[in-house]
Amino acid sequence: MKFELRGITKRFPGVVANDGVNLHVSTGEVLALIGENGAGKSTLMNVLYGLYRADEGELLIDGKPSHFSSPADAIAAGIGMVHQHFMLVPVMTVAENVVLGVEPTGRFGSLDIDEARRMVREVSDKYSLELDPDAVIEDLSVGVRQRVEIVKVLMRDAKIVVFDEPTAVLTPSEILEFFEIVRSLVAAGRGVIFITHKLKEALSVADRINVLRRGKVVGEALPKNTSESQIAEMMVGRAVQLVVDKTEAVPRESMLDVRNVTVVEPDGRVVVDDVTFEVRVGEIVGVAGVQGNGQTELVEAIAGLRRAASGSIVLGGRDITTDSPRERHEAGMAHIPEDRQRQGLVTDLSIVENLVLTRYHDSEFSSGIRMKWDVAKTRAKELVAAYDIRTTDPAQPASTLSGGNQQKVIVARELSREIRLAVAAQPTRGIDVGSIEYVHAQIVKERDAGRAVLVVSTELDEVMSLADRVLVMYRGRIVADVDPKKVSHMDIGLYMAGSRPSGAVA
Amino acid sequence: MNDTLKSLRFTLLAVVAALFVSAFIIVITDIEALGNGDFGKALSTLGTAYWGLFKGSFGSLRAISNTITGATPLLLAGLAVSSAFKAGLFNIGATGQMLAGAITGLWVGFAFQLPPLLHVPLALVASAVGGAAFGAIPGILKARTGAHEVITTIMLNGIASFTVLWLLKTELFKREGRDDAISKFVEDSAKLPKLFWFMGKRIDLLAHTGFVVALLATFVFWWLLRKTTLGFEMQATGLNQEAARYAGMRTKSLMVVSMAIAGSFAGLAGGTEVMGLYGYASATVAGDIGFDAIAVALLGRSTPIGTLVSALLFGALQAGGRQMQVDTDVPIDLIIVLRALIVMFIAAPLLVKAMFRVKGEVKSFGQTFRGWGG
Amino acid sequence: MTTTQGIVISAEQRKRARSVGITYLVLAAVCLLVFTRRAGDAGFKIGESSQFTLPAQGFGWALGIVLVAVAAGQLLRGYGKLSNVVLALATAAFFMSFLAWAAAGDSFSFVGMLQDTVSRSVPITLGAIGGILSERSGVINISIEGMLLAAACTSAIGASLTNLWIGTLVGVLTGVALAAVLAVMSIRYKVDQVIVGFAINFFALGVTSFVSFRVLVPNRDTMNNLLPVMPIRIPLLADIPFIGQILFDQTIFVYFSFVAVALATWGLYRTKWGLRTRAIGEYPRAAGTLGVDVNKLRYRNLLLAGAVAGVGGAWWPIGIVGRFDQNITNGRGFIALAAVIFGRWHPVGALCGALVFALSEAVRLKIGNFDTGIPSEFLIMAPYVVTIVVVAGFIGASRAPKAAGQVYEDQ
Amino acid sequence: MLARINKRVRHPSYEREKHTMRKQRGLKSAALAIAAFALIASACGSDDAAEEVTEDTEAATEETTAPLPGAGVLACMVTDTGGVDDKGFNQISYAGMQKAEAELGVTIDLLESASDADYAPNLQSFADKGCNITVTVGFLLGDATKAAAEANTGLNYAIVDYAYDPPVANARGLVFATDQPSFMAGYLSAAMSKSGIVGTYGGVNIPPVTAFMEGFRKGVEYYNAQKGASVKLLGWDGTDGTFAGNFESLDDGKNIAKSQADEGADIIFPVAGPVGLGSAQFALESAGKVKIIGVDVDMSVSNPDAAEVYIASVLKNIDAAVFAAISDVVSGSGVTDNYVGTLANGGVGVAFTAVPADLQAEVEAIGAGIADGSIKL
Repeated sequence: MKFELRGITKRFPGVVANDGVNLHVSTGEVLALIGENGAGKSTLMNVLYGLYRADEGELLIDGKPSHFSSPADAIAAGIGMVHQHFMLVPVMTVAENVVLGVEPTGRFGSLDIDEARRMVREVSDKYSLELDPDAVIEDLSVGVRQRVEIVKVLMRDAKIVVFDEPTAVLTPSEILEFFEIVRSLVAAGRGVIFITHKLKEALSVADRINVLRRGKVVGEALPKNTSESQIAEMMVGRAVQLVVDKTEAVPRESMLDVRNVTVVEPDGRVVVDDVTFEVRVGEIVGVAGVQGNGQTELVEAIAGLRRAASGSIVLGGRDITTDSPRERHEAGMAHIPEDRQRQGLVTDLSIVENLVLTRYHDSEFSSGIRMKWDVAKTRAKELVAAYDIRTTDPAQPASTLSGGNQQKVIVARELSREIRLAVAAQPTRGIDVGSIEYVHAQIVKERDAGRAVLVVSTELDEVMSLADRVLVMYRGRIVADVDPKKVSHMDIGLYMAGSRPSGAVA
Repeated sequence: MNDTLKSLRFTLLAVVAALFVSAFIIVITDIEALGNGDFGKALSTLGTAYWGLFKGSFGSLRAISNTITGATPLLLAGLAVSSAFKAGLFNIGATGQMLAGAITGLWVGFAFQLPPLLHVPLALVASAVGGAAFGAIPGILKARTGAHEVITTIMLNGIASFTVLWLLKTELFKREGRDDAISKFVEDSAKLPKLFWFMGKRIDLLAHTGFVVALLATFVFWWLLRKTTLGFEMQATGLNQEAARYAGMRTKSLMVVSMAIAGSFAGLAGGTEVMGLYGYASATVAGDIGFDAIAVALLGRSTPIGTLVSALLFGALQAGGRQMQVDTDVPIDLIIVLRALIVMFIAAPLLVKAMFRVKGEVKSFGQTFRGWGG
Repeated sequence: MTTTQGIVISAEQRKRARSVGITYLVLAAVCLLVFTRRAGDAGFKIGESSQFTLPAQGFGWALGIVLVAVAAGQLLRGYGKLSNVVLALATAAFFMSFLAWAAAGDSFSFVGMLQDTVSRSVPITLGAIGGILSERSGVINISIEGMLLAAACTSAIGASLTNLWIGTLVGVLTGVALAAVLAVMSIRYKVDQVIVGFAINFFALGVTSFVSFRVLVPNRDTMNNLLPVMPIRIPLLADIPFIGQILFDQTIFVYFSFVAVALATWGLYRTKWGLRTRAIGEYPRAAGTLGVDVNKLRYRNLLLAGAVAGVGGAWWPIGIVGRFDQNITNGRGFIALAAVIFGRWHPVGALCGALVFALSEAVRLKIGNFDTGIPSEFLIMAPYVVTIVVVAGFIGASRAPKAAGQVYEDQ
Repeated sequence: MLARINKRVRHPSYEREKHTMRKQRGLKSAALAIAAFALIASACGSDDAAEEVTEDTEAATEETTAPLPGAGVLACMVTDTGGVDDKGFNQISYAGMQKAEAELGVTIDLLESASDADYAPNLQSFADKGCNITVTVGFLLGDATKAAAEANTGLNYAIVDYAYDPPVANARGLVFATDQPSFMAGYLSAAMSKSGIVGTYGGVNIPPVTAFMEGFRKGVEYYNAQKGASVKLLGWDGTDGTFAGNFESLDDGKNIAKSQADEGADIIFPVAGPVGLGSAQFALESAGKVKIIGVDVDMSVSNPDAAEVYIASVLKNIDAAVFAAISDVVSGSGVTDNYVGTLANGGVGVAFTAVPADLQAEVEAIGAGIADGSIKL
């Protein structure tokens, strides 16, 4: 089967997301579609999947023009899609999620859940995906959830499988496993479209690579005769730096001292288990780990959003274990939360308001009761300029900004004051390359200005290139404390997966 | 065409659509006339009814006074709903809070002998405090146990109205010489002056300075939202509770404070009715105002100006509905229908657009209540 | 270096355990200080001629002491998995002690009280199922009250003009029509669901009052006059002592509400339709990307919800009183909404909520016969207080269908 | 809606659907309608234009009837929030108005109140219209009616269920000693009960309701004292008892009746307006086991579908009192004093429906005793 898109154009109010895109893929091959965040990859795939209707262009299956007006049509035509944000209902089981839409039924339309379980087992055994059909999605790790998505697609007998940023949340070893799955799919006669912004992955798994920039296909390459930097340049439109530019760290006195901290969920699960570490002035400590291994909770405990069940947290000599988030903030802690839109911003409020969201009570911005909005506005203008936040008017709601610019708002707010410790969780998740560079540079600048920095990220590359020291978390514990220059990605990956590289000393 | 004009046009079209549907209801329920095939008669009833609606709301000084009188408690109670909406809370309990404020204001109104300059403000403060205390209860329940305010406020309304009924029969509140569930009068010194006092003996002009209190409250609400740290915290919490918590705001205390503020507005609504309109309290003093206030707030999109305008519109409908009743035999219940339709059409610009074949982009009404949370 | 992810008792659990313990102490105090104040045996009639008696004072003392012990156990070591069972038993015993106190030296029909409870729960249950069906599909349904009221009005007219079956059908169609308004406005025109819901409530209240005044009052004999259905004794089952009388000697509406609860539960959790419905209420995009037509299913479910609520509305004229009157539903639709939340969007939970509310209504009417010194106004409030206490004390924050209230954009 | 749970705190009531009522209003509207276009045409006229036209057309309507003493007299009524179709005191009062229209030839007009805030404006509308007498209904209108009377000394007022102390020169309070006939009903019920248990309940715990219940209780006690019996009363103990909490939920009435019947009551006296109709429905379904005492009017007449369940009704002749007040205005004798309806003046009474003759005589004798003061309540 050959699947082809011709001259696809999709416009949103004020943006042309896809501009005359042409591409094709056949069964038995892997096409990598690579581009920055915002280049229009996901829009294109949603057009392909019948979720969006293209304004112009056509879609051909084996040369015949076709038309998808809903995902049902796409599914029927043999297209399957694993979305970047998993399309799984968290409160339902694996089997329920997998059969949704193609439910096996018994008498009176009753759901044959045994049959559903059997189907899940069958497919997951065939591709050795190891799924428990009765597990509830919200209890599963991200990697397992992705396998559920893959089973969903396979169950519908997709000829062409689209993966939208599938590796963003996986560990290096899981990524390798994932590549295995992709290869086995191709071997089984399916075609794969693999959407990513990670060059290495595209190069290692794809048969062909298409590069998308600003809604247009700007080039096609074959992995065997292209280099990483060539593709990168195509992607960004200029030469980019792939490493973080920083000098050797000169750590000084301890700023953050976390001692034997344990965090317990309301239902009694221990999510952070007796964690001890310190962050010194002038160093960036990175916390690596697969999502869901306690990093989130650890950060929340440090930021005061959760109470540690035991242990102590000391900031610059002051015990802040029981302090409120605001007291910690006032003691000089900056916090860039992991979920920009849910935790970092109130997107319906203006950029000005978001820039003072954590600082409105400072005497600079309020007199205790009254807000000094004129001061806030002036300050916002300065920050918009200083942090290169792309907006026409800071009075606009933050929701009008792109992801990268939203993140800059948070960075500007948190780092533009006298701080002693910066805690950044997933500081570059889902933002474009330009913004990533910018945010990294800001973090290094903070370090060099004599602050302690704690960076938590599930992107191993990010932690390895940014941090001066890397801690690896696994099941709520810190299982490694290493110098990123002295260990390989693969070794850290092993720590993240709960095992130990051979010859390593714990 | 600029935005204001466009939204004004939509509002007008929505009102027209509502009047049209109500007209249909008036005509088809005129069974007798239709039975006689007297379609013209049914239509003329309609003309008289709508003319009365206008005449009774804006046709004379008295009509305007009646509109203001009706709008006063609607505005204050509307602010109670709007302010809670702003903080992400759905306050169905304005009725109960009004009753609480009516009772505390009433008590200060009759239990003390003070000069008016002291007595009136004191009684107003008392009603605000009474409403605030009662309003805080669902806030506390939600903050401490997670009990949803939609349930607790509905239940508290029932609790308030029967508590008031019981209180009115106690020696403390009962009017001497009467067995009825009706309270003592407040002292003259605690009565709110009439709004049109300068018109001398016109006792038909019922509008009282409670309207001024309501306007001030609207201003306070605006000031709170726009100028204060508390208002900023309320809005941030209302729009994104998690982000507010991450920003170090004490979202649970804010729930309580927001509900108390909402309650104080509703309490003032009860207090001004007692001190400005009735001079006493009965178990029905809050009527359906707390409920209508939800429509006022929804219509006004919870903004200070919007709440003011929709309270005036509802006050006008109430006053006009009375005149309509004087002029025809169309029952005053029609006003409830008309209100429902206006709310519906104003909230559905897409529908109005389709009905009147208006071209161009429509700004959606936006969302007031973000699911059940939890 | 192996790690184990352990389970310990969290601070929240400890806090909750402590507050449950304190609750036991409060209950014990009420038992000892209040329920021991009235002497005499309380007779609980459980059949035509059978009854059991509880010595009010003795029971109060005994239960008070037991509750102190239970509280001690709770505070010192807790009951683990049994804690909910213990709580349920303690609450039930406390309730019996309360009844014994109220009826000390007298007797009352316990079985009649429970029979009333079941009968009264019907419109609340059916309204709540209407609420669950729409909220499970992702549409907030504030308009249950309006649907009940409008259906009550039209089914009275329909049944008066024709027969009870057609009357019920008219009520069902009315519920469907209002649900269609909710559906079209919230799905097609993307109006805020709460606003539409409220508008429907106002509309139903206004129109039914208006119609009542302009049409029903002048044509009372022909248009608002019918004989409601009689209870149907189910053979054999109704002969079971106690239970039979409570559950199986009721009107068809009661049986329908049981069936509706069972069907809704089975449908939601055991069928293809239910799986899709829960999916579109929780995460519609997930279902949408799998080819489920989210908005179409929402339409269908809303209409179904309206139909069930329509039967609930028909209960007033056809199931119990034989006529319609202005505002006859008197806020029961809002109680149904509370039952939805109380029952955590589960039909059986909602039924329990409806029963708790109906039970407290039935109890307060019984208590009115005894000289307990509680003012009648406070007895009338009892169902509201009970609802608050149960929701705040036992339910707490509940997890709503995530997508309820959100517009689903097809494209 | 729940907000309305206690909105309609109104009075004991009954069931009487006047077919004529709609007709009269229909006639009026017909005339009105003819004028309506003219009215719209002259829309820019003064406020009063509409009212003048209205009056003219009403005058025109009257010309079709024979000249009666009340011709040219305008009698108006303002209801409380229950509305004129409340099957309660608003509706009975309106029946008195209609009687005056038919028999005295007065012109009548009506305004309903949707909330307490409507009372004063409605009274004002009628003052403007020059209503010779305005009848208001319910204690909640007491203060507003007094204010209107004092402001319009040339007009007359009457108010149902409220008495002015000190009296107001041009406003008559119409109150009723409902405990007197209720006493008779209590005696009657006690005598007729086979189970020895009777029940009563109210709509809301307010004096106009509890007066009936207290009279009933004393009647039962009187029977017990006289006959050495021990008939038990459910639902009212002299200070408190069972109340529906509203005047609207017929299903409450049915449930309360069932609840009391479960305790053995075989005669029930509901003092709760339409809620009582639910009790009658229960009695109907009980196949003769439970009987009902009607309230306000003869319920066996006004609720014919359930006529068989009523053994008697306690009468509160509001319509007659309203008629009398209008009649006094027509005759020019004015409405200075309060009116108290008693057994002695026929303002209250008992209608017997299914009572054995000897018992009826016995009860009537007790009534006579109350009327002449030989039996003290």
